[in-house]
Amino acid sequence: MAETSAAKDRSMILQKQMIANHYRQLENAPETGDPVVYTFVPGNMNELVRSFGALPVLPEINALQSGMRQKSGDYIAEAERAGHSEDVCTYVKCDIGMIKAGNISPTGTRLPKPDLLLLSYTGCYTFMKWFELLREEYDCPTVFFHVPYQGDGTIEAEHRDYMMRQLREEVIPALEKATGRRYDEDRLREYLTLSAQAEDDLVAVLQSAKNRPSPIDAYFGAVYYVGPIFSSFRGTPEGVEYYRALREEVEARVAAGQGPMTPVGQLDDEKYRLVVEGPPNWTSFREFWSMFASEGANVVASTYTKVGGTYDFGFRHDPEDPLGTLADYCGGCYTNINLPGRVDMLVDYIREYEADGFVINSVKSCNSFSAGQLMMLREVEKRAGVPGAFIESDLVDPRYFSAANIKNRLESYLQMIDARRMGASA
Amino acid sequence: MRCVIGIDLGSTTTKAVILDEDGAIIGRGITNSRSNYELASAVARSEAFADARFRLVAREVRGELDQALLGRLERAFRLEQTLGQLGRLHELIEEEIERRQYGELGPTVREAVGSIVKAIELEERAHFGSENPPLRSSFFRDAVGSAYNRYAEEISDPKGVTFDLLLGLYDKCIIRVENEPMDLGFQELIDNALDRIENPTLMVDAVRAAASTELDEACMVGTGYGRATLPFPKEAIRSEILCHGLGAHAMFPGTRTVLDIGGQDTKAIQVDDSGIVTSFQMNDRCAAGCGRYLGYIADEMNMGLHELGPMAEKSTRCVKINSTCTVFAGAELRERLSLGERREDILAGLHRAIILRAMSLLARSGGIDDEFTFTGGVANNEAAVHALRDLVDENYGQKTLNISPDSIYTGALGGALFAHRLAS
Amino acid sequence: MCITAGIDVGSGAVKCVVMKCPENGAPELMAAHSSRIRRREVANVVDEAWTAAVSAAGVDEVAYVATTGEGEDIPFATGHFYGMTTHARGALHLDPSARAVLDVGALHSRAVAMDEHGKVLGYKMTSQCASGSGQFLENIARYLGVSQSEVGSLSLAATDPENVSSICAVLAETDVINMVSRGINTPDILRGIHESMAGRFARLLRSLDVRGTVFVSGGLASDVGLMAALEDSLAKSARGGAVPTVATHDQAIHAGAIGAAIWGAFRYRKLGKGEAAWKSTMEV
Amino acid sequence: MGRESIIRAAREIYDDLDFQRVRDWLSQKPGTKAVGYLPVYAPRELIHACGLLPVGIHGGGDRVEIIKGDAFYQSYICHLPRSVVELGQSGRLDMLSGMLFPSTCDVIRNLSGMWKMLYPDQYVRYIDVPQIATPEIAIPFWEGELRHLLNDLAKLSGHHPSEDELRASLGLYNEVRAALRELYELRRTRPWDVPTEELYLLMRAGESIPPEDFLAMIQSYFRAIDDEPNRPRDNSRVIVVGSFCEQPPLGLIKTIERAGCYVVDDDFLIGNRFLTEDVELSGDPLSCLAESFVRDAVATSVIYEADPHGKRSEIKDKVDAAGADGVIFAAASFCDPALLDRPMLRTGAEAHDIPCIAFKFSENSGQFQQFREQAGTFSDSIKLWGGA
Ligand SMILES: Nc1ncnc2c1ncn2[C@@H]1O[C@H](COP(=O)(O)OP(=O)(O)O)[C@@H](O)[C@H]1O
Ligand SMILES: Nc1ncnc2c1ncn2[C@@H]1O[C@H](COP(=O)(O)OP(=O)(O)O)[C@@H](O)[C@H]1O
Ligand code: SF4
Ligand code: SF4
Ligand code: SF4
Repeated sequence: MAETSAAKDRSMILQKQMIANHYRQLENAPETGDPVVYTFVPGNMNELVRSFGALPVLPEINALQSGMRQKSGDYIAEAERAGHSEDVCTYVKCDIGMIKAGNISPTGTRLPKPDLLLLSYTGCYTFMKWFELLREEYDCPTVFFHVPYQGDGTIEAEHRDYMMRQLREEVIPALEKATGRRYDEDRLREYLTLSAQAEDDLVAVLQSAKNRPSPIDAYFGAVYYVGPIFSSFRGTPEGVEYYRALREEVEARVAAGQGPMTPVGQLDDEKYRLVVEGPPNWTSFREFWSMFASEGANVVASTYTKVGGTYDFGFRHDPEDPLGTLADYCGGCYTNINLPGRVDMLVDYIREYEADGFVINSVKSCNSFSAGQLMMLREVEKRAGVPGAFIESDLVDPRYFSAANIKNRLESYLQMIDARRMGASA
Repeated sequence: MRCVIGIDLGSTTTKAVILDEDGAIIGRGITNSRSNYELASAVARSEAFADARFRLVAREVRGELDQALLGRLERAFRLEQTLGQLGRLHELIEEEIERRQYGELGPTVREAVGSIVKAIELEERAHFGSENPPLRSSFFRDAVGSAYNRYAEEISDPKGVTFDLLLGLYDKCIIRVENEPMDLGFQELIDNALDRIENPTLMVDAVRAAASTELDEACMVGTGYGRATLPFPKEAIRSEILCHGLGAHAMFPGTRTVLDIGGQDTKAIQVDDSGIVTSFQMNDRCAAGCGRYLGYIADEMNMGLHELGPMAEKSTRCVKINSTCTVFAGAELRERLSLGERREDILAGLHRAIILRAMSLLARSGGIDDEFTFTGGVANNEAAVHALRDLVDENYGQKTLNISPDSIYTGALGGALFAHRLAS
Repeated sequence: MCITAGIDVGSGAVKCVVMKCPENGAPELMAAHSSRIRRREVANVVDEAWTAAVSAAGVDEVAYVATTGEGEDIPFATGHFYGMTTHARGALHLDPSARAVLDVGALHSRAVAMDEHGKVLGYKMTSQCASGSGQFLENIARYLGVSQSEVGSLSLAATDPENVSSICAVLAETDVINMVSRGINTPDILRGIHESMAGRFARLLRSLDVRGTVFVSGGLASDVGLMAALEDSLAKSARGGAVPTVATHDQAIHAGAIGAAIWGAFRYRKLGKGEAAWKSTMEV
Repeated sequence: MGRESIIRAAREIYDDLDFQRVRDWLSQKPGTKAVGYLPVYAPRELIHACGLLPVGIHGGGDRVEIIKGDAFYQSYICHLPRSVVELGQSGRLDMLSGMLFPSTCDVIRNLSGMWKMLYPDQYVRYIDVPQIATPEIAIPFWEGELRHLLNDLAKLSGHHPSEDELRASLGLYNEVRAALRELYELRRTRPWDVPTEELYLLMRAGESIPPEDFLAMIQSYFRAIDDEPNRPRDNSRVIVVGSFCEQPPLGLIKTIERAGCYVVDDDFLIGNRFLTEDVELSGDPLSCLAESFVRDAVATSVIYEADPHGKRSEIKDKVDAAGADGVIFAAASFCDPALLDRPMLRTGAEAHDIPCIAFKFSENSGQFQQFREQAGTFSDSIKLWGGA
């Protein structure tokens, strides 16, 4: 991480600049007249939005950033005061609270109001309520894009058609109306082409974890790596540049036999290789990571890094079929995959990345992830033959991060892996 | 003699187990962890060493007659300890009365406390004097506390020395009694105890030999809730999950599933054929349905913990209880009583509710495999065991259910086994 | 002139008051009595409190006996009002500037916002969990070996309060144990607990958007330490906005019973037909 | 039949966690099968038309002890799925040949995948209802989904219904919904004669008996209440909103009414009256059914509200229609759809000075004191302050 590495990596500097630029552009949007479209990470059609010259805002990213900057507690309290229940997704409450507190972005700039809420209903029910709630706040147009769930494990042909029809007849007209610009398929293709390039590099970065030691932490470290592509930079030249730089750095680490940088230093002695399922906790992110790193545990694959698109099984955005590829992308986001599919994925990861075990971080907020994780735990244990650990926390609600409990569970779990190893060698 | 120690700093009780060079248990000690972990582990240790010395005496003593005598000696020893603590309690209360300046009421208060202490002393003498003393909590606080309550209620006078006043004095001082290490050593106590039993000469040699044996502590491993506060090196601290798994395996080598219900947490653990944990689940954050819950219930009913089980076993119709929030326990109980339910039936329901919660954790950890071992303080409670047996039968079919009278020491035993490994 | 009685059956104590409620003018408390239940048959405790209050008031006829709390089943009651209705009214009687009540009883705590007539405008309760209630504090006090009446003044003497983090009352007990073993002194522990409770209460109150005086009723109102912590918490959470005043009254533990008696008089007049008519509409 | 015996019969069905009535039906008609569905909306017409028995699975209430269900769910997930899993794991649902999981929320959606893993031999289908309002896109999609489902069900039963058979089923369910509308109307006008507990028990019975029998049951209830009227009480009138999926325990429903509130409208088991108008019977049955859903679905939290004003007026409309004094939001703990909707609905209600209270329950809540306190205070204040 920044503090521990002597010179900052280029990718890190690039990312910082990209984000700062983006928030500045957003702040200036009321003056420059750039249209602003709010949408979600899973199923974000950044290329399409960008092709209309619009700037995307992803409320989840704002929420998680607020969490990392220790602001979410207050925002959540604000939303609860406004009548929100303690029980529901804290991303929503954090976002609502942030709006109520003046809509200041995590970097301190002011966020513009949306010209359009593009509700990409992908793998999470809560999205629907979230934008209904935002519509109440902003009183702005909303367009609903229904992505059918992979109930039977595939995107059926009719469903693909249904999505494309919605794109053509609902989403694009809504974007045209909100931005005052015509749909330009060639521009969209250009963005899609750039997307695919960055996606190649991202996959290479994530798969570098197959090395021993892995040069990256594919969960804690990788949430930074997926940031740009999951949010506003997929399909942009900056995005391409970022992933090129990142890939080079990671390849250099592999060549040097280096492990990942962690909050407790470079982890070259990889005592445990783990796969992680579920989103991280943001409010105590570094503390959480340190608990793993200080025990020598490194994450070699995670599902969370697939919520904004699953690329490691071959999917790439395809400029030849612009709307079809957007439909395929949305349908393939991790949370839109059914539970048997998620189990398969975890088992594959454990095998391919030669993991010693897997950890499920179950977050209170997110039913889309959490409902069913206990069953996944047992199925994966059974099929992959490695033990799993179950940790409970939350995304951005500081009230639900109990360091002592998590540490206790993690320690017990890692000691259990040790004991098994000793037992196996004896 | 070289030995190793395992200490389990539980949330309510602290346990110590001592093993000899061969890994055989030679001593156990237990105390309330309530006020001070460091002290608690010191007390548990010294209890365990006292116990170990008794075992050594026992090794020396052979034959039926001597065994009976040995029992008498042990009870005399316990009586010595208890009277010592009782005397200290009395002393502290007297000081407290002084400090509080009751004015005119002072002498009456003093007299009331004096008579309570007297009565307790008689009770204790009778208890330890009997060949077969009834089962009860081994903690001074519990044993004396309930007697104190009883006598205080009896002699209190709403217009003079009130119950609240008497209870307040007790509450204030009992903590200090628990917090003060007993300065009497094994030697002194045992000498006094020897004086109490007839024909001590028979024992003296064995006792002398045991008392003079060097018990040389080679290694100590700590575990349990409070383990982080122990001044141990990291290698000497083990997660309580692993210790419970290993301890249960040592007691019952066929064990595959372990359920531990302690004071504030419940753990469900699966182990393989060498005692290695393969998966586990524990509840945290909410102490509903754990040992403390029964503690609250016992307080509410003004009964000893050990009396709850037997009473619940008399139930004919188990009442359905929904909430096992420890703090609400009393309220739930009162509500049921006011609805006209019988105590026995409510208690049976409460026990079932606790076990139901545990069943969830068990299911979560992977179910119940043969053999199944139940450990922790609550395993001492027959109604809980009964409910568990029923629910296991109903839901998982017939399974061997292991319960050891020493089940509360499982974690400490596991710790001691780890210590034994480290030492060798 | 009409004389009414209010009986508040709580989980820790039964409170009974007798009040004089003139047609015009302020109601007046004639007698109040509270009896701790402490493992006794509730019906007996009710009888005890009732007899004590009525004999202290020296009246031989009561126009309306209003129950509240768990008192729905008291056979000689005329009518029943629910706890928040009565605490609001009772608080208003004890302090006319009150616009919110914080009722902290043995097991529950709740915040009720009201208008100047005692009409309930909103409320928040702590649910399910017993943390932050009288029982909890009582347990802790026992642990620390101090009597309930000392808790408040000890807490005020704190110099360096300890932070209590556990939400669960039982686990908080463990926190306390750890503190004792770390050598933290009793005042600092108590103050820490008071602060954690006060923090919860302040959140309850803030979520109701309370303006004006907050009246603390229920058994814990007499805990000066808690009151002080509550004032601090409210001030801290006001963030520059107006800080609600915290108030209480010697009779605060009787607020529910007082409110019930006053509403009883109100209903008695409103219905104008006396007991029988009222009863038939109230019975369920 | 008298009121009491009708209700007793209904209660027996409600109480029976082994679904004996379904088992009896199956054994009386050898070769037939039963198909379960979860809340909220499933097209039961199609199940019926294939000669299968539709069975509503609404959790286990407070009567089932959760032994294995908790192994599947964390404490912060609502109670319904764990009791459904418990029912499944304890063999109480083994008479079902298939299960439908409507797109209600992420919990039920994920449960569909779990069910596939748990019961590989059962027919399991996730039903993705259309969430968009544009009929030209939504209707064909939904019709396609219905056709897919119908084909699957026909395969399961071995009988592919003719168009007329389909139409007959649509007609029958039109009748059922009409009877339910009448029942609700009766309670609205004479709430003392239709205690909500009774109304609820009847509807629950309707979830596990054939629609024909259910119709007969409601009709006999209508006759009985005319014969045995109750005495009105001085209660306030409320509507209950938010219990469309996990069902409140009966004790809660009783508590609300005992604390002085007549429930004059609710969304319990809303799936059984999801379509607010009769389904058109001329034309292609599947497209009629599809169209009806897209045009006439009831306003509820699980369907996207395309009209920006919809959420703001929803409560006002319901309160006006029911002639209610106030609203009780009663949502299951951790129910995202209900709880995320609540602030919007509440703001809308308060804009019209409609008094509201809100609480959370779980299907196995056993202590009602909190609810009684809140409902009681609510009715106190409506009574003491006259009207609102
Ligand atoms: N006879 C008994 N009946 C019921 N519960 C008992 C009995 N003896 C001990 N306990 C319970 O056991 C608990 C202590 O168990 P233990 O396993 O030592 O817990 P911990 O390790 O958390 O301190 C106490 O809370 C007490 O309630
Ligand atoms: N003098 C006091 N100081 C502090 N707490 C008190 C005092 N008297 C009573 N209490 C506490 O008040 C609680 C009872 O309050 P009360 O409002 O009567 O509750 P409930 O209505 O639930 O019975 C008890 O838990 C008791 O601990
Ligand atoms: S429920 Fe989960 S996927 Fe949905 S918005 Fe919340 S965190 Fe995101
Ligand atoms: S107070 Fe009760 S319900 Fe709350 S966390 Fe503690 S034991 Fe659980
Ligand atoms: S109760 Fe709510 S959260 Fe639970 S399954 Fe039903 S709709 Fe989903």
